Amino acid sequence: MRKWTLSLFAVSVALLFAASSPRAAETIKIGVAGPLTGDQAAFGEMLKNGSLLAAEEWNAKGGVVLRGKKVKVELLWGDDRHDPREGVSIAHKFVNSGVVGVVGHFNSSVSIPASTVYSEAGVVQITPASTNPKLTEQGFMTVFRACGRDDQQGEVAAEFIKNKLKAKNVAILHDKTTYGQGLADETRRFLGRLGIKPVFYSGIVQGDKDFTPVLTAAKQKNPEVVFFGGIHPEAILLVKQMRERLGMNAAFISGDGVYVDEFFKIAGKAAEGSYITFTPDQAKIQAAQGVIAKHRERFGKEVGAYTIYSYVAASLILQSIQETNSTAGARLSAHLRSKAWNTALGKIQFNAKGDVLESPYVVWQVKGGRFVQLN
Amino acid sequence: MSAAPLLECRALTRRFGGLVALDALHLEVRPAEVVGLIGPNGAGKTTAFNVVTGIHPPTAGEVSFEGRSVVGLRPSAVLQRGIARTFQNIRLFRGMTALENALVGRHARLRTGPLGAILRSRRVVEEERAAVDFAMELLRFTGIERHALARADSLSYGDQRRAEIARALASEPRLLLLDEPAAGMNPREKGVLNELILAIRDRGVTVLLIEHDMRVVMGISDRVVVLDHGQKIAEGPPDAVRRDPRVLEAYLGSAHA
Amino acid sequence: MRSFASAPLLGLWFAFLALPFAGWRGALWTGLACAALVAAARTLGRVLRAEPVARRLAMAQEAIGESWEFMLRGTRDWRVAALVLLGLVAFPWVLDRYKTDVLVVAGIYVMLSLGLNVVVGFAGLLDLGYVAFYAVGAYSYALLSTWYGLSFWPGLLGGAALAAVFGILLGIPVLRLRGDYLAIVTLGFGEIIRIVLNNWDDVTRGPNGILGIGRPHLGDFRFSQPMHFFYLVLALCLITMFIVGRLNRSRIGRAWAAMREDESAAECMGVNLVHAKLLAFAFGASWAGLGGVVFAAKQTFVSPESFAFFESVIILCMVVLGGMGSVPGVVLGALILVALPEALRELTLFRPMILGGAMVLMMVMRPRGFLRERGLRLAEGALPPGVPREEGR
Amino acid sequence: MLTQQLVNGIVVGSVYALIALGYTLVYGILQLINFAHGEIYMMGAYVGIAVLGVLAAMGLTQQSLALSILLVFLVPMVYCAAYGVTLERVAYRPLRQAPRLSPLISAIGMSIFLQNYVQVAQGARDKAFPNLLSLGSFEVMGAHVSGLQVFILAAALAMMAGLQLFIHRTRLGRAMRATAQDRTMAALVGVDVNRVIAVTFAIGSVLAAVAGVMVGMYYGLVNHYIGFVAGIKAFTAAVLGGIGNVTGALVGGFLLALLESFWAGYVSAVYKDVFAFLVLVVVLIFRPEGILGGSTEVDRA
Repeated sequence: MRKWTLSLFAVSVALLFAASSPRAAETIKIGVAGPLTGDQAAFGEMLKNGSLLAAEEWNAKGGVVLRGKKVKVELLWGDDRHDPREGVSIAHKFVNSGVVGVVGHFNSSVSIPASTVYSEAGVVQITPASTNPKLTEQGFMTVFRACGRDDQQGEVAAEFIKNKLKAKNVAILHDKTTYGQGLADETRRFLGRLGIKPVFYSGIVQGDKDFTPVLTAAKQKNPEVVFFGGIHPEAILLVKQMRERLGMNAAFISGDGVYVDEFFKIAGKAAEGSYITFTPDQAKIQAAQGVIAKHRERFGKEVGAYTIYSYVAASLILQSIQETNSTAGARLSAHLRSKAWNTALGKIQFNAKGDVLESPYVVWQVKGGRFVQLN
Repeated sequence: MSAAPLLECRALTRRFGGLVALDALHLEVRPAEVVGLIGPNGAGKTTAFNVVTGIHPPTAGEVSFEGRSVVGLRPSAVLQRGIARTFQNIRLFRGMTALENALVGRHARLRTGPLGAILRSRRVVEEERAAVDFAMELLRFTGIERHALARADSLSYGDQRRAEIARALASEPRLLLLDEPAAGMNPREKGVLNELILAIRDRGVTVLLIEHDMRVVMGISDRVVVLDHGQKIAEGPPDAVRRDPRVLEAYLGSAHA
Repeated sequence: MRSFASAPLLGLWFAFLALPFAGWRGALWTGLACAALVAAARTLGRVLRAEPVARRLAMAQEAIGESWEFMLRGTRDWRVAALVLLGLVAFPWVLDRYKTDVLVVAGIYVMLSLGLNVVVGFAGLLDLGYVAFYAVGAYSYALLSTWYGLSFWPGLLGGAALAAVFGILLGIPVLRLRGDYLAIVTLGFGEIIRIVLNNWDDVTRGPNGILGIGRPHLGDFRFSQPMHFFYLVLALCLITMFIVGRLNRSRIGRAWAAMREDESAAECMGVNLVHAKLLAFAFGASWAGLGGVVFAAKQTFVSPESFAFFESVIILCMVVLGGMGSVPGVVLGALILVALPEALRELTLFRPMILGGAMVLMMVMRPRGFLRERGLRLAEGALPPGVPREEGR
Repeated sequence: MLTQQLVNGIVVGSVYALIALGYTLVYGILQLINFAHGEIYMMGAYVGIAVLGVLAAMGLTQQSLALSILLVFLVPMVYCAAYGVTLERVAYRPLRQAPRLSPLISAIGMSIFLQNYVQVAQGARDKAFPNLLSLGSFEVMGAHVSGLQVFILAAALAMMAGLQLFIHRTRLGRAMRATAQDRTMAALVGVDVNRVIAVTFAIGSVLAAVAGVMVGMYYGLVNHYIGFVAGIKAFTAAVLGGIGNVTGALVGGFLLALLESFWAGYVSAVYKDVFAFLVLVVVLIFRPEGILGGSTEVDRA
């Protein structure tokens, strides 16, 4: 009996010890966290590849110069499965393994709870993709954002609606997610500043298929523009149902969550002419060309939307380690805020909150079955 | 026959849709009696039990126990008043032991609440111990003590019937309703059952009994009530009822008449 | 299954079924895998059913069950209790932060599944919306903490109490419903709570969730490290196991079990179904609430997506897998389901699939879970000596 | 707006009703909520895409539209029937004598398994359902109606009529009704109960397949989780109409879809599901037998 008890105990302990314990090798550890597996694995891969390019670049030079010695860079992968709880677990894992900085996470809903752990442990976190303003509004010294914020995107959308589309009647829909509603609310706020009060504002249920009831209600208000905060599956259905079921011709405008080829591939004709706010065409950024070429060579495919952001995030952490000759989170955070950086995305300067100063959003349009950047 | 009735049904009626299962039934059971309730299939016997124990509310009429109405009470409250029953198709708690079954029967007589169960004071342990003693005594009384810790569904058919009786007795009822206790028993077991029922009466528990086996009913009943189509067609001492032509007709059908 | 078809035929059949999803190659592999699996399972089955092996297996199984119970009963022998406790207390010193954090999560799940076990395992009420109470606990503490600065300990009680109230609110309308209807209504209830949390922006801040939830304090000591939470959760788990075990082995536990076996017979035997059901709902809910408060305090952040339907399913799996109604079994189930995906991170994509398959397999092969419910529902010591023990239960 | 919302509700109602029939048929016979039924519907849509892919590769879609459409419906129907029968054989039949919670848990497990199998095999991203039929659209009383909507409603009604004929006019249908009344009794009078149950699952799955293909055509996009939501809604519809009652499933499906449509259009789009569930709870509390269901509760103490 006692023997059984002990062996059972041993098995359960062994299970917990299953993963390897951290090695004591002399490296600079950078954590890379995002949805590496599962339905958002494609985004996780962008984070992975971008950071990998940066790390390999530094290692090719022999490593980061720290206290007179060249130290190699080691990347640790953290798969958060876009689950906030996993994110916190990963954060503990990283802190425990002694990471100096973190590239990640991808989703705002994960980055935000994880940032508490990083901040408490004094670990620099640069997210390449979490656009929710709340992340940097928490007042954590250690949090940075290489990408834009939803409110910056909303501002671009609002100005486009007012100045380019010259619309007065705007309907706003969102998918009741952190991202979608955040984007919709920021757009509404900036529209308000420009003197436009949306004639219709409503959430929809993510995962639903039939949005004709709410679109019918919106149609009653004769909107010239329908703005949607959300991601592509709902956007496809919305635009299809607007055009094909209800015969609405209002302009459709949405955010970066819809910048996916499926949007025009599945929605077809219905998507034609839709607008999307997104980052500028990376092919047009001079500084990014090197990374794009290297990525093509290393991985045999084109960069994704967040690859270069991840590259920049990882590079910034490594560069500031070398420049401050320190791995202390407080010094790195201060240094990152202290100056303008020349990066693959052009000049970047962080403000006190950790956000980039310049709004990096422009408007794209679906033309002839592809996305085209408008000037 | 001067004692006040223990159980009294007045004009008790129960309809299921268009079907009249009980039709203005008058029924009296006096203390310390064994009353047999007989009648052909579908006569409304089990329905009468179900209405008395509160499973079905009566469509009309009145049921009083010890002078107070029990109409509208939940079955658990009826049991609390002192009426316990067994079931025609045995309904023991199959996954539990015979002892636990009896202890569930004792449920209504125990006081321990959730907090008591968690804190388990001396009083609670005493109560549990007394309950177990009482339950064991009943298992001994019904003759299945040695199966106390066996799962109910592992017991033989006859033992299951006895376990059900023990479970019902555990609530210290003053009236026990037995629904075909002899069904499926062999003659020897039936003999033991007869004695058990009489012993139950001797403990001071009044028994109202549905039974198809005439030898059991006629052998132990002080009085027999005959139902047909929800109506009482005869009532009296076993011998008188046995000879009643209406009873014969009900049982043997119009072909005989 | 034997009469169904031979292994190659079965392989062919499943290859046919998989064709539209897996393509030619995938279907081929599916077919081969199915045929091999069926053949292997049958051979294994034949071996396992052979007398000596079967006996030994039964013994091993018995031993595992007993050793778990022994561990539990060990709490009464102070030496064993001290040993086990020492082992548990030592965990965070042996493990790193991350693994300790995983253990904290596991502990919360242990509490949740023990609570659900009361509803499903003890009382036999299939609740598919259990996560709603978890959410109520988490959000009530999150709101009280961020609005009124309520500290953790009263928050713990408040969260549990509020969840219990919700449990009763759900319980009252569904009292009369049969098992499967109950399952659907509870599922609906769970979804309603999640949808409301996601949409009541003014109060719950909608999908953004609530940030900056207060950490627990003990005097001047502030809980922040996974290790601190480990001890908190460990204590709560032990208390839960103690309370749940005692409830089960009492008049109340017997009433629940009777109700689970046969509702209307239980009612006729004096069990007030209204009380028994509401008590089960309220008790199960309050434990979910407790777990929710701890979760909120550990995470310092709650959002509706943590309380999706799948969460209810996972907790139910823990209960079912471990053995419905058995306290040590449920603890085992919870630990397995948290530890397994950690050990098999690479298989994340397959995890839900494996989980679903395991549920089916479990029901078909061992509907009572790994560990059977055992022991009498009696206070220990209430059974007089000399009661003849018959062939095992 | 009113007519438009009516039109909006009708297609969704057809889908709900078709899936609800599967729940109702199985429940009528086994008193089991076939939780995995929604997944069969989802798989029907996927098989439809696969068939379209093959047809397009063979160039048949260009040559004969009618034959293509026939195959796009027929093949998923056959496949789903096979899925339904296998599902019953693997997950439910071994549990026919088990405690009542077991088959329900097994059903939930099967639902999770199938949903995630499809995710693993087909990827998590949305699948396009190529558009076959472009039937144009027209205006009726201020409402925009597309030809596809008319086609879907007609197809759904035809399926339901066929089901009614099957149940009331064929031997097998009679056996089904007998089994639903009393399984033991049916077995005693010589009905092969296992066969009847298998047929029931097959029929329910065929209807679900039709619903799946129609949804694919209508929305042009399919993913692995459409089965869960649709399944829950269809079950709600079945209960609303009176579970076990075939006409009830029809009535329930349309009623629920219309209620949802009006609620989403006039009151709140985000609380639509809350409303649907509340309707379910209220119906269960005040009329557990549903709108059309007779009292199926056999009084038995």
